[in-house]
Amino acid sequence: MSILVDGGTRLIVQGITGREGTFHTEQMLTYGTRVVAGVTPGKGGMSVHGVPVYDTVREAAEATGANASVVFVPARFTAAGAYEAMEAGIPLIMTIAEHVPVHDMMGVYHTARRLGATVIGPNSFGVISPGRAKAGFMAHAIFSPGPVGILSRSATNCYETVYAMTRSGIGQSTCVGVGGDMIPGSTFVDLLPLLESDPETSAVVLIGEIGGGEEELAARYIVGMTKKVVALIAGKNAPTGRSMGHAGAIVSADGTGSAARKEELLRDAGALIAQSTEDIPGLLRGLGI
Amino acid sequence: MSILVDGGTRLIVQGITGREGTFHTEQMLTYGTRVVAGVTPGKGGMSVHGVPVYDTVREAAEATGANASVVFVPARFTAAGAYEAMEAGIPLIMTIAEHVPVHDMMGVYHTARRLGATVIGPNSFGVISPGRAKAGFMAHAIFSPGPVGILSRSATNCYETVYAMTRSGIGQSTCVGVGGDMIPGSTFVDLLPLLESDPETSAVVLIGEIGGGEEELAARYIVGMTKKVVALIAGKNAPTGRSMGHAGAIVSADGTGSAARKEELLRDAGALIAQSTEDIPGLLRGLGI
Amino acid sequence: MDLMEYKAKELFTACGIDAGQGVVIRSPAELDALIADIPFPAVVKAQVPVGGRGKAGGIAFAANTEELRERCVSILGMTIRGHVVDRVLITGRVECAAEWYLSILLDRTAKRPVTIFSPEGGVDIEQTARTAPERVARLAIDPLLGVRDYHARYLLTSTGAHGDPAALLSVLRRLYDVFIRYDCTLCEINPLAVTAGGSLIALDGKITVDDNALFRQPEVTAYRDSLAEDPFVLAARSFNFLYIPCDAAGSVAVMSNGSGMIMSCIDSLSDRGLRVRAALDLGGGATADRIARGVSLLLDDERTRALFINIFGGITRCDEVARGVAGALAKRPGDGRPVIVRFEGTNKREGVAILGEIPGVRYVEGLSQGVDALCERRSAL
Amino acid sequence: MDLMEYKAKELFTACGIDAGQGVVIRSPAELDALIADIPFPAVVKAQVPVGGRGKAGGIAFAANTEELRERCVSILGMTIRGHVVDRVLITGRVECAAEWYLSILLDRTAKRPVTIFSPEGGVDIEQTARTAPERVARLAIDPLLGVRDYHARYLLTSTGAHGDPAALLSVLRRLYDVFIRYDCTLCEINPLAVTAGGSLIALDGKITVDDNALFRQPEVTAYRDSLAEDPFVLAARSFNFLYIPCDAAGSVAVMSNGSGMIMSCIDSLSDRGLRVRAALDLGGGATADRIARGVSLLLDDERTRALFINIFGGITRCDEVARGVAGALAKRPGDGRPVIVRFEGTNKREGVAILGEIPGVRYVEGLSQGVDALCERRSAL
Repeated sequence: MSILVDGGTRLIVQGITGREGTFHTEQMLTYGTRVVAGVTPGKGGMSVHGVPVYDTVREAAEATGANASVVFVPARFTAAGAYEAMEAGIPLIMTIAEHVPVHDMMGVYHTARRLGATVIGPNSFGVISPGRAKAGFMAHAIFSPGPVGILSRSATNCYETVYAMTRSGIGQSTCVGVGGDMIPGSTFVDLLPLLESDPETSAVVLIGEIGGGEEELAARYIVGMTKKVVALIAGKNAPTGRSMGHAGAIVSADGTGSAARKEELLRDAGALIAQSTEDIPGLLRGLGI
Repeated sequence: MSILVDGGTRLIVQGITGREGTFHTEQMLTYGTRVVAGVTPGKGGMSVHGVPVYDTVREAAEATGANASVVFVPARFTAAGAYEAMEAGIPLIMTIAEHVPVHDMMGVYHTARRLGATVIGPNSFGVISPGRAKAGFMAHAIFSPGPVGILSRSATNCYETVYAMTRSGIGQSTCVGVGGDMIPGSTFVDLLPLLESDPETSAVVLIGEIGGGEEELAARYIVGMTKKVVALIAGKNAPTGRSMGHAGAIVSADGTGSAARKEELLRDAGALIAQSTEDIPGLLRGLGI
Repeated sequence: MDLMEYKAKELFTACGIDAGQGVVIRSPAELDALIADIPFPAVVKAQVPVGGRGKAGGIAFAANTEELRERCVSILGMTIRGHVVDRVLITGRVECAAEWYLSILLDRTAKRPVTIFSPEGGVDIEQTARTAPERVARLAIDPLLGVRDYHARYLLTSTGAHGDPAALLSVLRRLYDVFIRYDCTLCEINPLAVTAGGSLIALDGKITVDDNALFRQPEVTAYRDSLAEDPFVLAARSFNFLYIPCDAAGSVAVMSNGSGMIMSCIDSLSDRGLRVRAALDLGGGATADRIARGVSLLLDDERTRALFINIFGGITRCDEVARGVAGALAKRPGDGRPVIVRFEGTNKREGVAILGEIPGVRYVEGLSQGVDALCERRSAL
Repeated sequence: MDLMEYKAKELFTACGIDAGQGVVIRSPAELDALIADIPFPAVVKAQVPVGGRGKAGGIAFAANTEELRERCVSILGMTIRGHVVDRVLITGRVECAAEWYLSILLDRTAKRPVTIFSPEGGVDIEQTARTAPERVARLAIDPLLGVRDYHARYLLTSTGAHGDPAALLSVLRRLYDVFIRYDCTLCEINPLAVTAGGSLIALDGKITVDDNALFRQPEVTAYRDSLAEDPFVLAARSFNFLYIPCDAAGSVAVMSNGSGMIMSCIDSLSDRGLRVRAALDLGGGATADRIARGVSLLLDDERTRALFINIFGGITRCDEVARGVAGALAKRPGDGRPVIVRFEGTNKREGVAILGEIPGVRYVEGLSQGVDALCERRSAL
């Protein structure tokens, strides 16, 4: 099964004629993803690596029956791209760019809920179900199919974890780049239920960070999960009150959002706490994975 | 059971210190409705017929646990009243005023769906579950408890129907003034499922009008209903293209929204078509009511 | 209410849409003062709130001043589908490379605005939708998101139109501004001219404004007040009644308290072959005084041959109704036209007693009895 | 970024909030030209982007010109919580009947703005929330509905505040305008003075603007560029790197490609007692040229005693990393400070080979091996 993307995914690439869009379209096609259409305003009628390009997402969707889109456009146009996909009825939208204004994402977040769309990211590598399909820019060579679902606010920490897991022979069902921004389109609690009910996922790795309250909310959900969770919280020693690049990673003065608090709540909820990405394969082995 | 309002309804009256608000608060209390709070800006601390008045709906709701509100304020303030109630988390809101601008209601309609509230009206007498509770200004003396649910776009045609039914010994489970405006907060298809699943409702009377497409949508739903429906469409001979007071009652040039089309679709869906309100008791009797 | 072309263009212009330049005159005498501003060749267009002006001869071209004067003389005073032309719009003629269609209207069923576009403008859009549906695009506008750039792109590419998406986007955004700012249920530009240089100009326009929003639309209200309207409509408006002219050849007037009831009355009368001239909606809770005003207003129309009053008294009390009827008729001794009254509800008994004292008034039980009573008098109607 | 009081007040004023009048000076010499505009008694306030100015002596009153000059001389140049005061705000003193607190901030968990109000302003709001929670109201603002009149009413009546709802509504609406227009994550007025006449004046203000939105906030960007900032931060910004000063007493610099990885590096180093001076985030897909710039930037800081480079090469290629390191060190012959490199991913083998040729560079497999390598050199750090 896996979640979000798989062999049934019919993907649109928004911004397909851009440098990143073109490169990663080829990468996604190579990986076996069914990229059915691209969108670039004014470039309708072209084709990129054999993928037909349309002027609008609506036309692309009407022509191809696409059911997902990955938005490879610069940060300042990312919200507009997400709105276009949502209004065209695309149910799953991956947003990639770093540095999307948080007010833009506030609008996207509430619109997605209103229109029933799932938005992943921004500041995300996308989503990959190893061996099946990927929608995003992740370096797919390190991923391997298997029983562990991963949700990560950090791309690099996810790569480290996946790399360590794959070397240890532990594969992944689906890895989702939740993104590290203050307001992601989907949060841990939005995605954990999908992994919980995915028959091919046996355990979950949750890679969080300081700042915000998403790990705290995740802890509440984890209490009722049947699947075991291994969690890592990055940023324990980050300077307080300073941006760590992910706008989200700001430790508030009073300790909410702190690594200690997040770890405590996750531990109390039954999750195993990793101190570094290198610990994760061992902890998963301990769970019988 | 009945639907929407009953003995468990804890009602707020917005605009309780106005002439209409005060009068109908007394009427509702007399009818046995649990009016738990009133709201008028600047009048917090007063009481009206023993009902405490608050400055805001949020305070009224926090203090009394209210679960419904009836908005007795002029048309130009009706949307603001509905927004205040929705933001305070009130799940059921009756709006009464005639002549609410349709753009105001467009906003209220979509906000209600987003926030999970049910808005009834405007241009509505409200909702009454005879013998239990009423929220609105209907002349309650003509209503009687019984097995027939009524949804009506017109107050006067509903009164005529109820009067005829009551004289014939046929009572009502709940009567809802859907309102005759172009965009009502709730339409027939929003409310029919409630009557369909109400164990105390055995049949449904649907009083529609020319204009719009709500009767057409209702016809589609009625096909799958277990309960029989008697429908009346008013305005067969209304002048085309002219407002009949209900902004909604405009026959479009091409015949959509026409009485003939609505009757045809409803008949095909299995509804019995009444030619006048006076026919309705007889048709209900024919159904074994 | 439906705005005439010139008023629609004024609102377009206020929101930044190029609707050309023009002058409105109500009499040929006004031409002299304006003639210097009029570019030739000019177009003279009858201003009426209905379509079909062209076929009715309400649009004419003028190459020079003399022709212009002649056209104005012939068009002013013309009657087009029941509307007397009391003003014309004079504009310069625009050369265009293409004529598009663009509108935004309220989709009642979807409860949101919808925009309709076609590169085949200048003709009836419904006809284009039938003959070349692939040339007509229809797109819902999410009221919480408004107009977005991809809407304009979609309208163009999905209909195979050739044009600048940015130019269409600009007009669409502004038309949506008109739609929102003036509480419209319809804003239509047809044709939207595309000039050789790619500019877009609204050559004709139609706007319908929500009557319920006039309280916050002073500009539209002022326009309405400038119109020569049915004197009964005006009188009713001054008393805050809703007066609905129905069948100009009809002879029965109907008074009731709610539009649903009025529709039911008209339906019942029509089913029996009686023709309703006009209906008056009292609204809820009318007093004797207001009832009397309504009765007088309907009887002031000499072509009303009978009056049918049908009230379901919830808030309105039956004795007030009866007193109102009595008061109005007391001022019209010997009028002789039949007044049939039916009411139900609060204080009915007192009301019936009062009615019994008034000559020419007949009380009936129920709507169908009222219709029967009128049918008995059919020969006099 | 956090704006200083005077800049916050400028944005308040731009949106119609009364924030009083004031002048900003950077040196006492500027006083002469402005003295005529300054009302006495005056207040001199150090401008720093942190709280606690009052306790630190950064706020003083002046009854006359001489006192004012003295206060400016003593405050300018002061260091408050690590910030050198390079500008002061001089305002007239405002008499007030009450001091309220009002803010709008982004609630990350609810994903919407929230407004906080208290009639007990002028003090730390968190303290009021602890000692008198019934005097602090917190209300979510629905971003699709904005500020509504009942919000202001609720803030007042639910906290037992005495005041005009319309006046508070006006300030709240405008503060929300500031919040939206300037892409804020926090807009705070504390205290919001209530004058004897009931007017509301922002006596102090704090604004945090989303760094990611600076591209559309030219006014805020200009302000940022006026600040005396860490030269390494400025240099990194000019190359579009993110430079994060960490522990001023630290000696290890970290370079990586992603904030998550940077946090993990800092965590691993800190766990072993190593102190990180600064971190540099390359972002994705850095070329050899950019890598070299980053290395140079970190080594330009003489208090950096060792450099740890940790790259997970997905888009970034390992051979590019190695070439970048080689290029940077080639320009610093005999530098001698250890550079520990760990990378993983595309073209790793080629990268390792290149690194092998560079004196002073050590390649390690994995993050923890890198930390071990630094620990071995602990004595030199």
